[in-house]
Amino acid sequence: MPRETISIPQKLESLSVLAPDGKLDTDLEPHIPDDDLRRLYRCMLTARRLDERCLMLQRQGRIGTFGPSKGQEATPLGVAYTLNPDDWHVPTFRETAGQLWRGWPIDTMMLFWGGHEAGNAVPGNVNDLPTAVPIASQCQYAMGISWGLKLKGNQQVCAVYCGDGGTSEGDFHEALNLAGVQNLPLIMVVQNNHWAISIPRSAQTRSQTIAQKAVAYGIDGVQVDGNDILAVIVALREAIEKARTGGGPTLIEAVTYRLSMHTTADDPKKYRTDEEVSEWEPRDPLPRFQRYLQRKKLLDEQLEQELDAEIKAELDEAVRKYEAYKFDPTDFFNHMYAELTPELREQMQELRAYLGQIQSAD
Amino acid sequence: MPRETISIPQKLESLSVLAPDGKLDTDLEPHIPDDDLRRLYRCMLTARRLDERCLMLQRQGRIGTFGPSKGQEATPLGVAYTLNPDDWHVPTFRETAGQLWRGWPIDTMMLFWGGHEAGNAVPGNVNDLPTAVPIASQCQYAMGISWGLKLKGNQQVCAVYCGDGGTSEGDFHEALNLAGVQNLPLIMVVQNNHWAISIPRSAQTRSQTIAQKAVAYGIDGVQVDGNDILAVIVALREAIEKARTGGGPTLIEAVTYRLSMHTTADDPKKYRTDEEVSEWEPRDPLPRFQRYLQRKKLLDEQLEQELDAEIKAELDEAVRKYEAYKFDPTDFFNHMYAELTPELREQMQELRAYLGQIQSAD
Amino acid sequence: MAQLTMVKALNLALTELMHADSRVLVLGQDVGQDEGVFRVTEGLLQTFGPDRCIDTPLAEAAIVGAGIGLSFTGYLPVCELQFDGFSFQAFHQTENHARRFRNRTRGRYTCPMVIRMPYGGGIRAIEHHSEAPEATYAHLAGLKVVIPSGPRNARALLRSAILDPDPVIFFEPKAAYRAFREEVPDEPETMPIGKGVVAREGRDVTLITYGALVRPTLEAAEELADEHEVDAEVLDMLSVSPLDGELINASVQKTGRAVVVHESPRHCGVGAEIVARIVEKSLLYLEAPVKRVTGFDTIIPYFANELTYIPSAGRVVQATLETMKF
Amino acid sequence: MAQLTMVKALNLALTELMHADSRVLVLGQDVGQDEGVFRVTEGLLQTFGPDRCIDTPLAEAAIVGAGIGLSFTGYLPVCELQFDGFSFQAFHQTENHARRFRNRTRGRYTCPMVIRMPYGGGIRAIEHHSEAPEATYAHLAGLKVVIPSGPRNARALLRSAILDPDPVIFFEPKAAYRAFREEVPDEPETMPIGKGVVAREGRDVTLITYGALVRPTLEAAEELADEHEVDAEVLDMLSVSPLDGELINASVQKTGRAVVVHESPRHCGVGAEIVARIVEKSLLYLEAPVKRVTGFDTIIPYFANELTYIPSAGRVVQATLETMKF
Ligand SMILES: Cc1ncc(C[n+]2csc(CCOP(=O)(O)OP(=O)(O)O)c2C)c(N)n1
Ligand SMILES: Cc1ncc(C[n+]2csc(CCOP(=O)(O)OP(=O)(O)O)c2C)c(N)n1
Ligand SMILES: [Mg+2]
Ligand SMILES: [Mg+2]
Repeated sequence: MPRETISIPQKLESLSVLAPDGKLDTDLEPHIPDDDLRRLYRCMLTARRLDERCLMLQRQGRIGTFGPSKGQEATPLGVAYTLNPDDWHVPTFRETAGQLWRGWPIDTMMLFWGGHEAGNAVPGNVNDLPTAVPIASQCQYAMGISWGLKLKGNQQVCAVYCGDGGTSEGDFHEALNLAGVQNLPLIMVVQNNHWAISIPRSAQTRSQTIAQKAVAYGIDGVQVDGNDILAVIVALREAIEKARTGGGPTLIEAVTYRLSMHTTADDPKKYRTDEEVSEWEPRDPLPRFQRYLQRKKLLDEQLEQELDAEIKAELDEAVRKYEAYKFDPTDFFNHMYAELTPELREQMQELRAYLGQIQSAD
Repeated sequence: MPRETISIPQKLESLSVLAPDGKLDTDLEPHIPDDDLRRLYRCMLTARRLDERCLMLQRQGRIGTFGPSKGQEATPLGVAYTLNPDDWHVPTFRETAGQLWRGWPIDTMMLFWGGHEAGNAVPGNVNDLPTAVPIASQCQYAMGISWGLKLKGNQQVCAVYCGDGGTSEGDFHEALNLAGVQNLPLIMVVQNNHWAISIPRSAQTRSQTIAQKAVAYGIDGVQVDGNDILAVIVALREAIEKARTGGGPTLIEAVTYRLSMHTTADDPKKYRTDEEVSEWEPRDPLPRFQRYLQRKKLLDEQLEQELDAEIKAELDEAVRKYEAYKFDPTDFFNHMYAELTPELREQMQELRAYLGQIQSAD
Repeated sequence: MAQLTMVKALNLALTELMHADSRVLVLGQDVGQDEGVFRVTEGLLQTFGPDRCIDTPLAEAAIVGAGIGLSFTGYLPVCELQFDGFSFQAFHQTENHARRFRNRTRGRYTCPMVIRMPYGGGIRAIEHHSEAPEATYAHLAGLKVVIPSGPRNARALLRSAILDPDPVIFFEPKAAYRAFREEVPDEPETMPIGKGVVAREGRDVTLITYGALVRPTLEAAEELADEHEVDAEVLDMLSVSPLDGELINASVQKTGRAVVVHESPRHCGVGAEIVARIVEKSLLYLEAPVKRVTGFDTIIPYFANELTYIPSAGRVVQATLETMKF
Repeated sequence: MAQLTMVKALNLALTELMHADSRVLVLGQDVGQDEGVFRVTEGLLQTFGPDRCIDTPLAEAAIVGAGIGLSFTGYLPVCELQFDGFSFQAFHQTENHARRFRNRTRGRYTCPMVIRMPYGGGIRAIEHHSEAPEATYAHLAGLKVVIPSGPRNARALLRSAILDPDPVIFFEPKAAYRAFREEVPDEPETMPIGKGVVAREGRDVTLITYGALVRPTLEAAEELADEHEVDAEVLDMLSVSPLDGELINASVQKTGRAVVVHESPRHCGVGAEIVARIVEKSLLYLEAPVKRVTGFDTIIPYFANELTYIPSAGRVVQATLETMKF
């Protein structure tokens, strides 16, 4: 037949487990030990409270511009939960909940928003990358990491995040294409939160889903309810299992919503309606997961109060540590190369002389 | 159903009209006036002979490195034939046949391979871009051109070419994504000739077809036999019609084969078998189109001989003109800005002084 | 006459020209509904509609590439890149094409486009939001590279840049966006691209700078005059390609001493080019080495420490006194 | 001892280190079956297999990005970019990440990678195949930028670059790839990155250059000696970042005169930095302005005319004589 329809062999599916209304698909419900469920809830709650605290600190001028992740806690938390510590976790900049699960100290995260390189201090026991600022650029080094993991036999996998806006960048395309060709253990998690600053998802790309972009690379694509941590865990477990057994990369679109501003420098009222936001509030992952635990009798009033108190104390302590942080203003010269170059030594001396002089001046 | 398959609404099809064995799909056969068929054949033949002549000139050191397009004449010729002169034709570097149809003088094309900017002299009556060297980079300005055309009401469309290798570049992705979002009158013709220098199509991307990459952008994708000029014309007429009526972009994968070396600097024996090449020879677009015309009684021995003689004369004349080309070695300063900057004027004088001196010296 | 910040002055220049010339388009990320993350495109979508003030997907190379193609079809595109640190995502389109098409086609196709971007540090932003890559662009023949220092010249230079028949990289010093206001005349102004100005006349030493550092350099000049009896001339280059060598050498031949000030790294920076120009034309006038007060050859520190890196009036004073003592 | 071309010498360096250190990988377009378009990777696929000599799709940013990620997992990647003119497609990965990760993570993650590319003009290639972007990379703190001039130092410097704990941009002068052979010792050699060498001793003037222009500069020096009684010292910088300022100033303090020679454009080029370094440390020794014999501030002409653009021995002689007469 000289005119034929081309059919796509790869898996391309959408997935949800725990509906916003609490309806649960018990066939798909992942097995998670009760204790893990409690720890996951605690982590999600901590991420939310940390978000609120950072907004306050920013308003008080105690940190700089801050990018909240309110409403997007379920996806990175679900991802981080399914990874092993020695798997690689490559965030962009809205994966606070995942980083907390991976063991990032809260004060370290505050140091990042406070304008200190120390905010990138990766905990020693995990293979995490720090926040990536240039959109989608992290896809490329995550691809490279997963390449290294493949060369070592796929014992570990690499999960990387990107936003819906990030899918428009060349880096997203090049990285996934190479991951496909080389059959790399890479899990690309696109947090489709429907906005890239003021650009709505619909103006970012004409494809009906982000998941279907997998077709361009001949790999599997899954669209998952990103506010449904159970669905995220199911999707990740399948993708990770596949990657570990040499099945290659998966593109996962986590459908979620940025409930807060893009950053504290942003005013969402300029480009989106309150109605839209309130439509999404009922799908907030936190109360949804909370109700799930309540139904399982893993949460009660008292436990919630204890949690709140603990988390508040943790945050207070983190702020104290963050604000007690001291640094040598000329230390930055020491980290450009393994060894200071002659030029840098000279420039460092030049700066130290000047700083010494103005100190002695006043 | 919490686990659903995602279906793709866009058109994704493959198309062929005139099979290698001469079998013709008369339902799909496009209407082309006899005189056009003759002119098309003449142009295809000229492209082939020009290719052969340039290889000879290169071996004799009369031009520099040359990139043949032997075996790929049908696609650009079919594209150029379906475009209006005021439509935009944006080649990469294997579209000789299309450029000839658009009216590019043969000696101009020789000037390009001979190392002269004059080789980019676009004929006055067409909206053509010159050869693009950085792979896939042309996709971006072609997208911009089609954007301008949309702003002017889609009276004109823009056809741009890219290779199978080029589809791996970020530029290909960004351009098609934006064209989709903005619904631009852009026709992206990927000449899938199965090789990117030594990299086979299979190592370039894991997707089964290039056409299916359209799914990533929510636009139509068509895979056409690129050695079947009739199929190319059918596919282009549909895509152009759609674009002119505001239907937006189409991705067309033209399946073809590079019968010759990548460039005269390349040795294909290093990476592909003669068997593979000989498998493709029967699908050569030139004899295929020749037989089509013969069956239509539009070609006979005598006409063929006349054609050969005419084309040879044209090529001889072009070589003469090319080799008679003279230029001012300091002229290049004049084309950096609308006006010479003070620095450039100084540097130009510096160079002229030096050239004058060495001339008087010998 | 109105008292405007640089942001408002730039917005005025865009609004004026979009009214006057329908070929002028603005495109970039968040330039429409959001009016630009710094609000430079305020009101443009409302006034000129979505065909002339265009929000793009998140793809810098596509923004610049689109600008090139739009140029070919007769438009005067003004591309906004959201931050200097992300202009590198489009670097190949700028280097491979925007700067080359006039030469490549001997003028058949040209790129009368402007690539605007917020420039430099000092606004307490995260990594990649405080770069100063002017030398990187100035080294690319075929581009012009403009860096205004205040509201009035920003408005005039942006107009000149948009009307310029060649591609212009237009760096907008973030630290000067809202730091101060200036009288801006009601009538549109232009300024010649490639010419600097004397920001302060002086006899003893020439301080050569541009962008946001013009103000601290002027402060330094005042301190030098008040406390050290040094009468410094301050040059505001306004453009680093073309670079106004005549202005520089005329001043240095008068003063015999020079200090170059910029926030970008020193190695292979614009400061080096300025020194080379001085040596080529004014060696025999030089009474002291030309000092470079610049950013250091490091990544600019995260913002808690960025002011240690960006040259200050104090560092300029110190370097100038050393130059005087030499 | 073997007589090798630079291509063979580079291939030797790669082969030696891939044998010695299993962390070394080579990746790029056509580096495998095709053995590189210039054959620098000859035999590597056959000897080390497709896991260590890896053909990639056509995507420069992915090649560099992959190199960064491979570094994090313990490899020493050698990325080949097919031509300097296409390194800009990867420029954002180099600028945003390769050069920054050590600083960003205070050493937790580093990029001990090499980005190799054919460099410069003179081989009658089409547009974008003859660029000389060393200043563009030298301006980026965190990178080292190396440019060998001959087979022996190419082999030694490539070894040093691969073993270097930081990212190195390794420019291979195309014009020197096969132009001549040199004795290359059997034992692997390294050379310190950031140090230049005296290619010819002289008393009267210092000619400072690197890459493919070392040979024409040496020819110029011979002509100056034979026909003009000028005894020129020739410095081969070998690396433009770090730049060996000590070597430059020691020589200029001896000769009192200098001419800088490079094929890249003049404006904001490495030559300007060299002049600035001389002025900072040796002003009082200078008996004449430092001349810059460089590529012009244009696109390099298409190859029929490229030799008009690339500095020749003749242009060096002329400039040196003017410098001597000053
Ligand atoms: C290469 C690049 N361009 C522009 C920016 C400025 N910027 C920061 S976040 C952002 C929007 C990102 O949208 P998306 O990828 O959807 O992530 P989200 O903010 O929604 O989490 C932009 C444009 C950037 N950081 N990097
Ligand atoms: C950005 C860029 N990278 C590398 C090259 C070198 N190069 C020239 S042609 C080519 C292969 C192109 O393959 P494809 O896109 O399939 O086109 P084809 O040569 O098959 O027509 C390469 C790698 C280039 N010209 N531009
Ligand atoms: Mg988003
Ligand atoms: Mg191909």
